[in-house]
Amino acid sequence: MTKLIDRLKANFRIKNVTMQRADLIFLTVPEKQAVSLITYLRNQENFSHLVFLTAVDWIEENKFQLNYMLHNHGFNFSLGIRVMINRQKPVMTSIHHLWEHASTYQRELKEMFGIDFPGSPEIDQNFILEGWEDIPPLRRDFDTLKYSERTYFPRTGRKSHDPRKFMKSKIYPEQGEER
Amino acid sequence: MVEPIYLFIILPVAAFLMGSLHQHLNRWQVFIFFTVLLFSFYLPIPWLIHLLKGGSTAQVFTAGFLPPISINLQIGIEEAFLMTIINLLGIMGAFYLLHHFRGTVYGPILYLVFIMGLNGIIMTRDLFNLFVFMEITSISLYSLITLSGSSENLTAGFKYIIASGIASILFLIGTIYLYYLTGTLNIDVMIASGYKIVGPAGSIALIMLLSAIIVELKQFPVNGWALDIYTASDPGIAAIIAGGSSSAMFFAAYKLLPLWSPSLSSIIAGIGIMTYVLMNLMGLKQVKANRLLGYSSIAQIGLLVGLSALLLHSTPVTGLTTIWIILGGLLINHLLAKAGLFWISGLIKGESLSSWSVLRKYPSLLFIFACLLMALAGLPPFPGFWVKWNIAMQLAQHKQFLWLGFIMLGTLLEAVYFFRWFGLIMKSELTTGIRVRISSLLPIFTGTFLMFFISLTMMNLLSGFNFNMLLPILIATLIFALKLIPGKLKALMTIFIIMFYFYFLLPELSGLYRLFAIIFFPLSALFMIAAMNKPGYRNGYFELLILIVLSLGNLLTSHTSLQFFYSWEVITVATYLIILRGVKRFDTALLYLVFSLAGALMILAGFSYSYAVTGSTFLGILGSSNSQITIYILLVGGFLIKTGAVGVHIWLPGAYAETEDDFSPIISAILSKTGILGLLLVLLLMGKSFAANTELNTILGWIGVLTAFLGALFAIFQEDLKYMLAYSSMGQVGYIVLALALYSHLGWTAALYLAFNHIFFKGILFLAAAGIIQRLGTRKMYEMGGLINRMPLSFLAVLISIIALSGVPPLSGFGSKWLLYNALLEKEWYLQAALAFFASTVAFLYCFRLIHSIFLGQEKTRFRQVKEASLWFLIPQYVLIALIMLISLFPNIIIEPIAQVMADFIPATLSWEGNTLMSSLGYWNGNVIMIITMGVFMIPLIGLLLRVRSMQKVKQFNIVYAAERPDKPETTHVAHNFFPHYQKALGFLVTPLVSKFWAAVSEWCHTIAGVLRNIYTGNGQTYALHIVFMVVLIYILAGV
Amino acid sequence: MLKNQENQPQKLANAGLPEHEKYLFCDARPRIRHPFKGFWEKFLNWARANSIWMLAYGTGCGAIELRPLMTARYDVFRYGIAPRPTPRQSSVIIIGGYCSVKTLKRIIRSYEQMQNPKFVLALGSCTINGGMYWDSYNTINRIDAYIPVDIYIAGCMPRPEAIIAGFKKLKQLIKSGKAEGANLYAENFDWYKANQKKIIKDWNMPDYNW
Amino acid sequence: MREMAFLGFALVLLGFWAMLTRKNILRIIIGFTIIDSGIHLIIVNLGYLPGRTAPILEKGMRVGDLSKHFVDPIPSALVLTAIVIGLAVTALMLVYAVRIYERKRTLNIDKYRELKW
Amino acid sequence: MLQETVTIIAYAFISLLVITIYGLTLNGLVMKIVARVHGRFGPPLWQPFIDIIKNNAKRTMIYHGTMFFLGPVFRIAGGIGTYLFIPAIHGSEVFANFSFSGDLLLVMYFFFFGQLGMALGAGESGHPYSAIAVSRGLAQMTAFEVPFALSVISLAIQYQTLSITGIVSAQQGGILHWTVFTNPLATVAALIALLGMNMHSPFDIVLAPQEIPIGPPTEFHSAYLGLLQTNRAIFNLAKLVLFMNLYFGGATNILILIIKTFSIYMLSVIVGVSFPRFRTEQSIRFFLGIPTILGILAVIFQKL
Repeated sequence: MTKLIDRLKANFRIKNVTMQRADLIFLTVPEKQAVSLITYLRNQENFSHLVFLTAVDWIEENKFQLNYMLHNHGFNFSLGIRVMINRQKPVMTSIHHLWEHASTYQRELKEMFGIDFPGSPEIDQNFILEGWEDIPPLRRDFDTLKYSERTYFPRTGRKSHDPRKFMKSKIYPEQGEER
Repeated sequence: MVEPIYLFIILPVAAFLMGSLHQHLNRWQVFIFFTVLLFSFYLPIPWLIHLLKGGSTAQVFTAGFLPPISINLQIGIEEAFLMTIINLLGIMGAFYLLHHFRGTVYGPILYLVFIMGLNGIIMTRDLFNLFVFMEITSISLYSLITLSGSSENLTAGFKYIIASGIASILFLIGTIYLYYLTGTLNIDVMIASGYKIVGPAGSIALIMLLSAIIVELKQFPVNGWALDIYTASDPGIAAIIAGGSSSAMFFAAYKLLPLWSPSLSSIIAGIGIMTYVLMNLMGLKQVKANRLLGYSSIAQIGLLVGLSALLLHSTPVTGLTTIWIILGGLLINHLLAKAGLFWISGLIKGESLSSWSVLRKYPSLLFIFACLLMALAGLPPFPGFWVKWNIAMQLAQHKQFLWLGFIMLGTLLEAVYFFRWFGLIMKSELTTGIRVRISSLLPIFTGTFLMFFISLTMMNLLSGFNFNMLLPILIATLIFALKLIPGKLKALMTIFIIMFYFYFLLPELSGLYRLFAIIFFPLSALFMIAAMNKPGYRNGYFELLILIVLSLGNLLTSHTSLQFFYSWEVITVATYLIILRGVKRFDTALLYLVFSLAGALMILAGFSYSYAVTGSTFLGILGSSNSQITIYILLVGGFLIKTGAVGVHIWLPGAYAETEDDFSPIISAILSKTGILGLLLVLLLMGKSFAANTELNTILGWIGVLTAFLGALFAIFQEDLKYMLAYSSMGQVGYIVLALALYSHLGWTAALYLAFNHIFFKGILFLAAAGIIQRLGTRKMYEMGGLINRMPLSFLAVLISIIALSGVPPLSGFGSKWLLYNALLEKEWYLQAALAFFASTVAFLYCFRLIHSIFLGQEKTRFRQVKEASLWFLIPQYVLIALIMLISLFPNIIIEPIAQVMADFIPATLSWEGNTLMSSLGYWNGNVIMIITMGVFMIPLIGLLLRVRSMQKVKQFNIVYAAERPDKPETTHVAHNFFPHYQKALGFLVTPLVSKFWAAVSEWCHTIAGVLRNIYTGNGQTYALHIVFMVVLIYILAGV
Repeated sequence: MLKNQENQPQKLANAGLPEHEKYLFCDARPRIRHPFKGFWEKFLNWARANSIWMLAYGTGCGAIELRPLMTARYDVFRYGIAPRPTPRQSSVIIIGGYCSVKTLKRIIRSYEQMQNPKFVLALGSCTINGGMYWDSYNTINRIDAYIPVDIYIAGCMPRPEAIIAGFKKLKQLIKSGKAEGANLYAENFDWYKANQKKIIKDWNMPDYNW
Repeated sequence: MREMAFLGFALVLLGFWAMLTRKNILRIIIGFTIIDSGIHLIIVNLGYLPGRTAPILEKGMRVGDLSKHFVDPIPSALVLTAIVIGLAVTALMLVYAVRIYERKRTLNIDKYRELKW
Repeated sequence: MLQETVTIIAYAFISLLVITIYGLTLNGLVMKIVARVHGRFGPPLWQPFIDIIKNNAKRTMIYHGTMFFLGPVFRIAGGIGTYLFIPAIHGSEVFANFSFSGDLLLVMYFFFFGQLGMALGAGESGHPYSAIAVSRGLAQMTAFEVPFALSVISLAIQYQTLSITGIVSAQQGGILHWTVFTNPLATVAALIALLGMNMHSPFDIVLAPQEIPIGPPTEFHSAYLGLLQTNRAIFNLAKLVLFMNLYFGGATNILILIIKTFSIYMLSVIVGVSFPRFRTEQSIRFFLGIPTILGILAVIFQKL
């Protein structure tokens, strides 16, 4: 696999190569080179399977991290590609032309993070949230509790427990509240 | 009486004068030209009158000697007749050519010489003189052709010269050897001394002569040059060639007929009839109008030649009238019609068939054109029809069935390309190129009028004048003349006329005929109410309808098979025209016509065979004991085509569905019953001992039940409303055929009861469809939906009629089913009964689909504003509903008369006990069933009505849904491809094998024609080679 | 007994629908249907209680607990309870656990399409107060703000036994004539609608799904 | 005189050969005239009876004997007519040839095939 | 005359009442039996009655239009009508119903009356599933009518009558006179057709609750559904009585009627609980296959 990484390094500006497991490597690639790298992997290196496409909100760095997980069934090997994009204007090139189902992930990202993928099919349609009007809910600056309290009708008198402690106190009351 | 010899003096003298003095004559030239032509026209007339009065044939001897030294001319009745006609054509042609001759002096001169030559060919009795006259006509024709002087013209003329030159060489050699053998040139003497024509020299001489004649007659395959002439020369000239020259040449051949040995004679017959068939076949591929006319001309002459050889030589026909009617009639028919067509072609600028569509702008010309086509196709009321009838009768009488078959095939092919042409004219894009001149129109109109007149004479000769037979045409023409009456008034007039005719007709009819009269007249008058709905003049529609309906009456009153067949063909043609009016593409109408004509030809064959066996055309005896199977097959086959039985049904859906919406009920409900009438008549007239026992009835029954089944099966897969109804009609008529085939009292009662029922419900359905289509502007059912709220009255009508159709009690449909199954079981046709039952359940499918797709389900947004169907459509529907309700409640009022009528023919097995109908197997009380059904319906209904206060009326999208609400009505309405599973399970049964088969037949016909016509390479030398080959072939065939 | 209906506007605005679709939906208000009085109503209630057809519509994770009800082990059929595939014919809808906004829309549709009298059985703590999703951006906290609930069954998830117990309680309510959720809904229709519309932003359906 | 008849036939066949094989229409016309000549020979030959003279009335001939002295006059008459007709036809053909040549600038008969089928 | 008419109608009402009660009980019984087969207790025997009461006790109803309203009425009229045209008990005046007004053909065609009305009602509801189910139901119906029709024809040959009373009286006089023994092929063909008619599994794709909620009655509820359920009992029993009359010697008293109809019904119940579902085209092919051949053979054997 190191050979693969070497080959990739020859052509792409690859950073932060981390070997997660024996069959899983993560690497980071600049936004500009991401799609060409994925295309290369798909066409030349037989990474025929897009396992998922997700995002991470690095609000402190003002970045979104996109994770493309590709899988090579021949070697049973997965490759995670991290792409850092701007958080203020989150736009990324769509890869729905490589895998049709990528458009579904992209719709989800659009809805949940507000990352736009111009040209992706039905990108502007509702995915799960019908008629969502607030900021995308999976961004870290979205306060879900406040939203919930504001929007729904919280039943008063609700008590929250730490499940672990609570169950322990219920099941082993003799041990007392603490430990 | 003027001596005919003057013809040969005055014409050349006038020609000479005009030629030499043309600078001085100026305007007088035209005067002289026409005076001379008038003279030549006048000359034979006193002779004709004289001879018709019984005068003797006159001989004119030139130079005072008797033959063989001198030349003699003969003017007998045939000559006088033909000369009159040809000279008349000469005048008309001259009139037409007037503008063509303007500026040239040679034209009229050559024309006069040409006319003289034609007269000479007709009159001369001298072989060499015949040659001379032939050359005279040829040379004048060569010159006439060059007058317009285009390069096509010249090359065509050159080919003509080559062929004609070879012909004259052959003629000359033949003549001289005949002279050598017989010592005379006089035809009569030669014929009398025919025993001298022996040995190789004799037969070769005859073959040469014959070949020359065949070339001159333009028979297959030595006619490539003739086609070019027809194509290239000026239409006026072509008309004269087709009409005059060919006729004269035919007469020359006719004169020489007794000369041939029997084997040669049959070769002539063969060549003639083959020419007829093959030319018509090759005509299929033609796209140029003039060339097509050329093909047709040659074919007609071929028919004449073949028939003359067949009728006069091998099997001499007794009765001059018949020969007159066949040969004379055919000749006149061809001469006038073809000349007329060529003349019309001169008016039209374009070459192709479709460029004639400009005629649409001139209805009178179009009318003439249609008349001429019909005349050529042998359809009534033109001379061709009587000829066709007589040909069939005569050939059958002489057992020439093979030839008869070929001739019928040719007729059918001819009808195909002519009516395809007509359809093309009616339906292709309107062109503009036409030049109309009075001088051109006059001969055209005169010719057509003449044809009518002659047809009338022939009608008189043949069947005795029967005013009734003419009445429909007269009335229709009369109404046609009243052009500016608005459509509604015309519709009203039509209804009145139909009812009047019915009023006068009814007392004359009895029994069965009366029942059919009730089907034909009041019910079609009822359907006519729907026609009031359409605005505008609708020229032609009502006229044709009157023609159809009144002819239906004539069908019932006809006593001879000729009268029957006449009315039958009138109905066919009128229906074709009316379908053509309505359809968007002409091929549906053409398909109808072709199949109907084929059916009519089968009927004709059946009648003629019957005539051959019994010697009578009286409708009352059909065939004798040993011929009945053939007659049965022919007649039943013919009528089955009309009913649209499976295998020959492909014309039906298109014709029923594509025609105008208010004609569909008439054609499907009423006109389909003509086939039933025919079948019933056949079964009745064949004689009980045969018809009741023949195994063929079983086959007929199977055809009927298969039609019922497949009709229903086809219907359920239709997306088009009218196509579905059309296939449904096919299926329902299949039941009637099945019931008829039973040949039992119960069966026939069932058949007529079914027939009445079918008229009622199919009338309603088609009328309702018409109303819906008018409002919606679409015929696709899946585009409709939810119309129950917009058109409740139509919905109710359709509901009632589909209940009646599917045979669900308590409505009248069940009665018909009950009668049918009882009859089937009584006759022990068990498997048929099972299949019929299956078919009726399948019918249930399309019934539901019909009402669901249109009226139930989701209403479409674009049809929210539609209104209830027009009142004019609803009135007849509700009258019919009242009738259905009446006969559902009291079935006896209709079953009883039918059963009584049928009891005249077959002992009754149906009995009554009060209102209960008893058959040998079961019983049925329509009245009580109706009451009980009403009762059990009312009780829950009242129960439900009590809850009505707690009900909320909701809108169309208030249906059960949770996940996604309906998007739009178009996607929520389930209607398209409504029975996909049926398609999967039984779809293989509806593979259009029959359509494919007929398409292949058509394809092969065209392919063969395409291959065959390659012999006409356009090279004059090839044509010369053809002649050589033909001579050799005749030599081999003659077996010398 | 309940508010007079004449004062309310008879027609609903159906403002959520585009203009060209309004004609496709009924715009009548739901009305209060008064029960009969006396023995007759008792008899009818008995029948209603003994023939409970539940809408077979799994709205949440709790739907998995409904399946065992029909098996041989629990056999709710013996209480006259049967699943029914269409809301038109059902008399009880079971809210099977946590309820997102998206699901709520479907629940409202299904509930409104059922016929009076109709009952609601809510399963699990999520329906009561949001349960473990109490702070989720997309899970509503209490279902009774949107449709009238007859019985809550607590638990995460309640076992089939608990559900049967709930059904028994429901039966008692029905028999005693207290399960008038449908009329409650009609009476407080505007309140319920306002609550529903507050969270369902793309209200692309009629105000009352008949 | 049988030779004359054979010659006639030979001419006819020769003419036919020319008509059927030559492409130049002038040659075809010539072929046609050759056939004509052949036929004339045949006709004359048929009427010829050995030992008789031409059917021309001279002084001193008795009408009754005419048929014994003369050859059959009819073929001769026919030949005369046929020659005239043949001449006319030939003339016409040549006219055609000229005018076709004017239009098409070719005498090859294969080129005259705009009309076919 | 009047008295006679009143008597006949009164008898018909009695007959109808008895058969309705029996029919509903039979449904309950079958549910019970199915439950026992599953190892459950199952609903009480009278559950169908409660269901009907409950459905009629619904306070609100909606209607989509006239035909929607009339659909269930048509349906139950079809059911009642079919039953009333069949003589239920041989020799009984009360249970002779209106069989004097028509023969077997009438009954066979009256089957369609209810189907048509129901189909129309379902159609007007505008629900796509209703239309799909109707399409399936009608298609399946056409198929199973074929073996049934053949079987009836075979009977008509055998007994030379189409009168049901006539067929029943011809079977009197011992168990071996029953059609099931004298004409087994026809019986088998018809019984297979009965499976389709009863729309039990494997021929229940029409209802297919999991796929197209419940088929034609998707939109029907409250009192409509009450009517439909009542009809289900009556129509079901009408078919059973017909089959009993045609193939199993009829009944001379109510007890025999109950026993025989129950046994016939059990056949389709047993088949129903033990077979999975056919797709529509499969069931069409099935009915047009072996059962039809059996029917044809039955006809041929009778004709010989």
